[in-house]
Amino acid sequence: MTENLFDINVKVAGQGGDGSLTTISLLGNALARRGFHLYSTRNVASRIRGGHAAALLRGSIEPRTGMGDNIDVLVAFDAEAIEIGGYRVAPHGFVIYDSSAGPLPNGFLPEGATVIEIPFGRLAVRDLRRELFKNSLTFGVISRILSLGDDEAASVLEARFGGRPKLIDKNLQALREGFKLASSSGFEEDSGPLRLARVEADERVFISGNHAAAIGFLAAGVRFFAGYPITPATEVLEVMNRHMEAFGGVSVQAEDELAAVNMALGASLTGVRSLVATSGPGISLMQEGIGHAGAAEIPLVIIDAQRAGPSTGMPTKPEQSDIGMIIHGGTGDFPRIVLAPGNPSDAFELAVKAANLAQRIQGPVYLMLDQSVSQDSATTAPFDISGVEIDQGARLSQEQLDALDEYRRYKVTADGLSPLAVPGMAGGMSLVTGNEHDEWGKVSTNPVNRIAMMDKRARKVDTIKDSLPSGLRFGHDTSPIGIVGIGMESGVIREAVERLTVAGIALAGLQPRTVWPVPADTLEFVASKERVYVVEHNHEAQLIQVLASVGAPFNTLRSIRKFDGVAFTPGELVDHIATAEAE
Amino acid sequence: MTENLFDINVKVAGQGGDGSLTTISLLGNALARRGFHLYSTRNVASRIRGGHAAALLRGSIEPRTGMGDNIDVLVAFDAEAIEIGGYRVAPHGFVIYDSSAGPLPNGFLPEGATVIEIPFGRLAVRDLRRELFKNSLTFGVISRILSLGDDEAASVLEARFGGRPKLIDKNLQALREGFKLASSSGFEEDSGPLRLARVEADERVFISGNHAAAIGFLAAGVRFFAGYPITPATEVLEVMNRHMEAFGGVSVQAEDELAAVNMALGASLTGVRSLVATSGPGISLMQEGIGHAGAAEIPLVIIDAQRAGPSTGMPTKPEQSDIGMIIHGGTGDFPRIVLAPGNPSDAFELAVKAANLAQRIQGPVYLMLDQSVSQDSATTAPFDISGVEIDQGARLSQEQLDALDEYRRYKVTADGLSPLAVPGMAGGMSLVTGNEHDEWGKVSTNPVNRIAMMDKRARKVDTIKDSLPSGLRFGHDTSPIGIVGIGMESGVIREAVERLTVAGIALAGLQPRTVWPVPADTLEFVASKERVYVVEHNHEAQLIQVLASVGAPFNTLRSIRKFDGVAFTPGELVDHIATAEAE
Amino acid sequence: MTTTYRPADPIWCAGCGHFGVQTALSEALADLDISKEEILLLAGIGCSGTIQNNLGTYGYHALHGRVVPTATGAWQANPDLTVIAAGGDGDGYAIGMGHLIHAFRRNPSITYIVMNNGVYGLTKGQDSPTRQGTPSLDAILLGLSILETTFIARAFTRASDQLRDLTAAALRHAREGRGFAFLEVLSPCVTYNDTYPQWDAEYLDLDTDTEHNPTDRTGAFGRVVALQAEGKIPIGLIYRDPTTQPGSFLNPSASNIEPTSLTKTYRDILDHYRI
Amino acid sequence: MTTTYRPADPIWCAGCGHFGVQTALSEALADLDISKEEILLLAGIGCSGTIQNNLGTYGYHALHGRVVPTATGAWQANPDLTVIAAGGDGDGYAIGMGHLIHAFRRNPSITYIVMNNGVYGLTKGQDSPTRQGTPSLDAILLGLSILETTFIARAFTRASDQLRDLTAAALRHAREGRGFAFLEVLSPCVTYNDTYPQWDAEYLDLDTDTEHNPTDRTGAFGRVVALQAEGKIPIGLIYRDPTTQPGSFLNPSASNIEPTSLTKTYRDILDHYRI
Ligand SMILES: Cc1ncc(C[n+]2csc(CCOP(=O)(O)OP(=O)(O)O)c2C)c(N)n1
Ligand SMILES: Cc1ncc(C[n+]2csc(CCOP(=O)(O)OP(=O)(O)O)c2C)c(N)n1
Ligand code: SF4
Ligand code: SF4
Ligand SMILES: [Mg+2]
Ligand SMILES: [Mg+2]
Repeated sequence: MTENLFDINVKVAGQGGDGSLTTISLLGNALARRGFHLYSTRNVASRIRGGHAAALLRGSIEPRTGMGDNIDVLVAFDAEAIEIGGYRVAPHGFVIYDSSAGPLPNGFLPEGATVIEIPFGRLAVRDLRRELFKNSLTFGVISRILSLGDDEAASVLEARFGGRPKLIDKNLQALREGFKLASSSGFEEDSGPLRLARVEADERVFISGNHAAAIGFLAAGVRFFAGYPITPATEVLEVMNRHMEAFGGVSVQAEDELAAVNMALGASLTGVRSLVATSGPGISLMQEGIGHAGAAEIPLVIIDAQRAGPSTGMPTKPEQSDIGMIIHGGTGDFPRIVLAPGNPSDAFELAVKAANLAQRIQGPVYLMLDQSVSQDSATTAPFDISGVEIDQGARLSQEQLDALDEYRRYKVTADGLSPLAVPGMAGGMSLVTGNEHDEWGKVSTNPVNRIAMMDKRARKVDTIKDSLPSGLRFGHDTSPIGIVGIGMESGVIREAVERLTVAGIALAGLQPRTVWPVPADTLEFVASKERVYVVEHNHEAQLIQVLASVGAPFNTLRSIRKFDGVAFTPGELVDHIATAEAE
Repeated sequence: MTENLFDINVKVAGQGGDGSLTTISLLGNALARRGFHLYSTRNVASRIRGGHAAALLRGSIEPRTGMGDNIDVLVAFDAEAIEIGGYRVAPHGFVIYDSSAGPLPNGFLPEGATVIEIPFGRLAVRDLRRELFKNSLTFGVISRILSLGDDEAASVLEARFGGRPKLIDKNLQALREGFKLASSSGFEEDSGPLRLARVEADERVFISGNHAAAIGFLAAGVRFFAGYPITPATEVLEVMNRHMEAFGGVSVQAEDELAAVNMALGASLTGVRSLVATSGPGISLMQEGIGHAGAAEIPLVIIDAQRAGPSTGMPTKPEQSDIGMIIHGGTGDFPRIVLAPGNPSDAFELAVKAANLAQRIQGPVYLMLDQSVSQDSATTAPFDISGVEIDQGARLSQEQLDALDEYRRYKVTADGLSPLAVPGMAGGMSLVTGNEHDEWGKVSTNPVNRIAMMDKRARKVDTIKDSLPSGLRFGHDTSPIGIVGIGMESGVIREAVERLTVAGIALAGLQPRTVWPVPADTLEFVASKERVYVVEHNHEAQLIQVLASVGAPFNTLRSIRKFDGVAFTPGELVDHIATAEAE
Repeated sequence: MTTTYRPADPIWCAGCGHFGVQTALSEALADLDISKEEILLLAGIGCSGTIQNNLGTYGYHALHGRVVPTATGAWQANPDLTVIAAGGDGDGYAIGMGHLIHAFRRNPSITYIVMNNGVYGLTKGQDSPTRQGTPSLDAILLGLSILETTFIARAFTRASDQLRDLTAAALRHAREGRGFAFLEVLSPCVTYNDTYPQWDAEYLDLDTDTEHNPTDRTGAFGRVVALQAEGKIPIGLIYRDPTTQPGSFLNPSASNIEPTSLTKTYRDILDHYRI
Repeated sequence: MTTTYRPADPIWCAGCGHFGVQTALSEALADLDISKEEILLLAGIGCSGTIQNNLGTYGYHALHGRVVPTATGAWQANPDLTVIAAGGDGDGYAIGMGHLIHAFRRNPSITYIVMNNGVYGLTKGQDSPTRQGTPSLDAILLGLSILETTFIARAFTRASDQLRDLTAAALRHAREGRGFAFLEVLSPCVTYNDTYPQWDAEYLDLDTDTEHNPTDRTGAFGRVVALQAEGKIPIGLIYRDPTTQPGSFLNPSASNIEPTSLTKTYRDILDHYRI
């Protein structure tokens, strides 16, 4: 039974906040040393502190951005952890249960699971800090299950608490307690029931989408950020507050989202790359400002870290149900671009693109995330700032402006892009307004002018459409059956496609990264298939609506969706598609 | 040439605000006496006062809600009126020009037009009030052109200024000046170049869509209104401020649209039927509140009097470019209903339906207008309050509540509708929240509960779908070619269909009155046609996007659209379709 | 009797000031002997914005920053209800600030309790507009600067008797139709901004302060400014308009909406449009 | 020289107060000798919200109620600009009220001119929050109640020299980086709310009032309250913080955004995430 393990899923759950993250983090370090990729997610109750919460970690040789189907090791610090999560424990999985929380609940675990009961409450805690102790002890047990080697486990602890000798001692002691307990379950050093593989790996960072995007925007020259706290977007505000000044920029916590978006419009007006970040409720409040960016032609990037709606909904749960609002929100018709990354490195890359595209189209560009992409962490190669390029679009230098006879802010050009001067520049004085205006920026309701201006604005997006990030293909490109998903679905649909291949079902996969305007490659992909599964997290099949609204053949599209705040597992998709294909 | 006239289009244009409305209004009275239907619209510059402005009137035996192709009589109080509007004067039309404004501009009028120059500036104005004088004089000339009979014209004046003898005298004097001037152009009494028909007519009101809708809501039991001034929705606020108290209700001018929508939510919570009215910028700001009505299941009616966007756009110009925002705005998925009336009597009727539907679905219902439907006036039979029915949906009486063992605000029922108690009722205490909640209203992120609640909310609209106002059909129902339009397009597409019939092109017409959810009759209509012209006022073909998004065959839909702030004329549509059909 | 929801257990961290606010409110409501079904307790979004779940009244969870207009609308639609708005300092003083000023001006007879902890508790510790050591707002002074205000008080969860009494006084003021009763409660967030030590040292009770006259607007303003300059935080009844009278109001929720009963009113209106 | 837009002719009704504001502003700008390209004049939506078209500066038409945060953002992004926000009383005191309070608190070095006519001019005559005879706000008192305020003044278009001088003083205050310069101008709407007769009778110049000391916050508050009780409207410099110092600020618009120059800063950050 001791076979080499290339993919492992671990969950630590119980009452009481952040403490239990330590087990996951120690294990993450151990896995990283073995060359594993990491993916981690949390499951928090919607209460302030305490309540049942869980941290999940996946280690895998292939990079994954989603959990696997089963939990190989479940650490349950309370009975609820068994009741809620037991059903997902692997048939021959392992459960570490805090038996001081009461007897193991019956009937929630698979028959083949091995349970190791540890009466944490009754163990002498003495001068060990309880939480740390619990975690190091637990880590000791898990390392034995994984045949990690006691020294290797100890060195992970040492690296973690490096430089704090007292802490190290206490935790090594707890770790050894863990080894002892493991031994009493028959798991001796280096001969546990599982055996972690080891591979070579390049250097990596372990980062969430929010952090990656924020850093991407700093790298891409964003020097003004305005935000307002909201789950799950707050980390962007935090990163900006922490690091913006080092880049010579300003990060503001506004009094609300209306102020935030209008501050960003004001900042952008001066030529400074500007960003706001929020979630659905805040996006609702920003609709007027975002439309203004469209009408008055002001570059602006908006992060929507989507959470489960409607209204306040379930703030800590993922959803992709702002798609319709993002694409259609705001009064009137104005061009906008919507990009959706599928993982942290994608988030970095698309942040850079978004920052440039906003300057190019002089208008609003959304970076559409979902709570999973925003807050789950994954390993990836460190982002390369030397690959970042700054594109200022039609922004004029003072010399270029001086060379012009005449400067019209909203000059109607063939490509729709009007050369742009900013306050402070001599000779570039302009009137900027969200009322319909003539080339000078003066208010006008003249129908001929109106048509020219509407067409000009619409043309901008056409002009840059070749610069829009293209979709990523995977699986069997020529298969007549397709699968499409964005954001949090990106990783899980890839994994499902791999497994379906093994099961003899070949799927062509597409992860669109530009959602709006719907790019030609997406439409061609759909048009070329007999049927296309569209995987998404919302109730109304919003992505399907978007695709069909611009001509994707409606009857080709098969909806697979979820809106219960829980991510798909690859197995769910495999089952769904295999069943559907068998019909 | 003196033939009986059944349809006449008149325009009065010039500098200076409301004064020139009087000519139009006198003429309207004259036409109404002859049994004509009236339709009137205005064309105002986007400035505070003054600037070039125009009032337009159509009188017709058939009820019309749009102007005809040509202007039969143009009254031009300045040169701009000729330059801007001259091209639309009928080939043998009549132009009354204030020659004190300068020489008649050359080259703007059709060859066959008759110009009557009147040097208003040089006419002795003495103690006559200048504006009134001008108008009565002009009315005198027009009445001669229309062979109205001098006495009939005088009696219109008398009725208008009834009870103010001094005013009557002055104006009769001016009227006679008009007759004199007409005579000098050869238009003698009762023998003008045109001759107005006379038909019998029932009693009528002459009213705009905003006024009609407001009155409809009062009739349908709306007792709380919160608004904030904005063109072109302000008249709803004005009617409510004026009349609400007489119905025992409260009308508030809030500090902004956010306050307005939340005040309405609060009022509705107490069981009072509540309404807000605004235009695109305000709708943008209300998105969060409207979504809250969806999530927390609070009845709410929202009027969107659409104007040309994006952003501040062209406040006085019509557009239908909030369709996407209305249907998809707000975070997350929630059910909503969108009704769109095509004229004032429709506005009354759908207001009543909207008020009831909001109670039935316990959620947001939009009454979607456009600036034309909102502000243009038309004649119609007086609305019949005895036809109004009040449907309180699942609202509980105290007796019904007492009879229950248990009251759960968000009880999951087969039809999705939960019985509703309101504050003040014993035993009906509830928790109302926009967070996901269980049946009691307690916050919950339990996935099973979540699915039940999302499904329940979605089910509500399914339940009531047979009560949704159905579309109006016209033209040749069995024709393989269809035409669809809502709101301001309703009248003009009817007229175009009539004319196309004459030209040998049979079209099946549909005016959907429920826009969302897209009703089965709309989808069936589209599916049954080879091609369908979709007429709308926006840039992106938003109505087409909506239809296609839920499965209307995209390739069937042919877009005819305009976004220059100007209504379609029947002739434009006829030309467009005739050309397309000839291909 | 129809049974309905069981009041929830508070979900606040042990030691959170908000417990004190809840205790005071439930005691004051009991003192005034108001039946639960006549109470509509609306709360904002935040840790504070869960209080409405715990008292067995009609409860409403408003949008972030909108509890005051929502409560105003509810009261206007049914002034017979006892309408209580509650929420955090982030909710009321950041995103909700505009509405607060207009509520002072409009003076609806509702009670508004702000649980001020200088921090955004629920979103885990960002500065609110009253965070100590940042440019910070004082809602008491703001209230005094609006000439329509009728009741302004501040309490501290540490001084629980006074907190209860001020809560009861505010409720009475609003229930009598005298206008907007504004009560700020210093209610520390022990997790993200434990101001107990600071406030313990700084608070000063104006109710026992002979220099303070709560019917003198300008005097109260000057006293609060002066105390703040000394690093003191005044609590107690800051100002009550001595001229307010009990009010009575139109009740839309009691109006007849049967169309048949409205024909006359309705016809009169329609007559304006006849042509 | 590159030519750009020709300043527009005002579109106001003859006699509108806003003409006076424009004249004062353009004279004050000329006095201070600021070149047009360094001026960003932002205005709200309303009749007042067209002033930005008329002066030949960089002009911006903000969303209704949002001129203050927009101006704040512009100034934060480039504090070397002379940033002037202007707008109506509806714009600033109704929908924009929350932002105004927070601007007082945040104290950015911009000038904000509110053209107060007690009415919504552009939408044709609805009450604004300062409409005479309705429960009305006084922004001067509001400003005084926020302890961070540094400059508060009120002028009247009838007193045009003082209006110009106060405009210049406000601009100087902001340009020196001393903070938020708030100037309310009584600027009658002759079409929908002609308050000239009333204000002519009621205004009282504090600049020549010996009882008034513009460096005493509490004193100014008391004086304004007392005058209002007498039916008087005080104009002049109401309050200027005597302790403000000229400030200097980080200028994001001048920051280097070339990625190659940022490698070190960037790497340090990324190192936190290495595993
Ligand atoms: C429109 C909107 N923006 C942001 C949020 C996120 N949010 C929830 S609670 C909160 C602040 C809570 O602070 P406070 O009102 O002071 O309450 P406390 O938790 O301190 O009691 C914020 C910003 C939201 N729910 N809605
Ligand atoms: C969000 C939004 N709501 C409403 C309006 C309509 N609106 C335009 S100007 C205005 C009020 C103008 O009044 P004020 O600010 O006092 O300026 P004034 O015209 O009196 O100078 C309103 C309500 C709008 N443009 N945007
Ligand atoms: S986080 Fe702070 S405010 Fe929230 S419950 Fe805990 S102590 Fe109270
Ligand atoms: S309506 Fe009033 S505020 Fe507007 S321009 Fe005319 S006088 Fe001035
Ligand atoms: Mg707080
Ligand atoms: Mg005004």
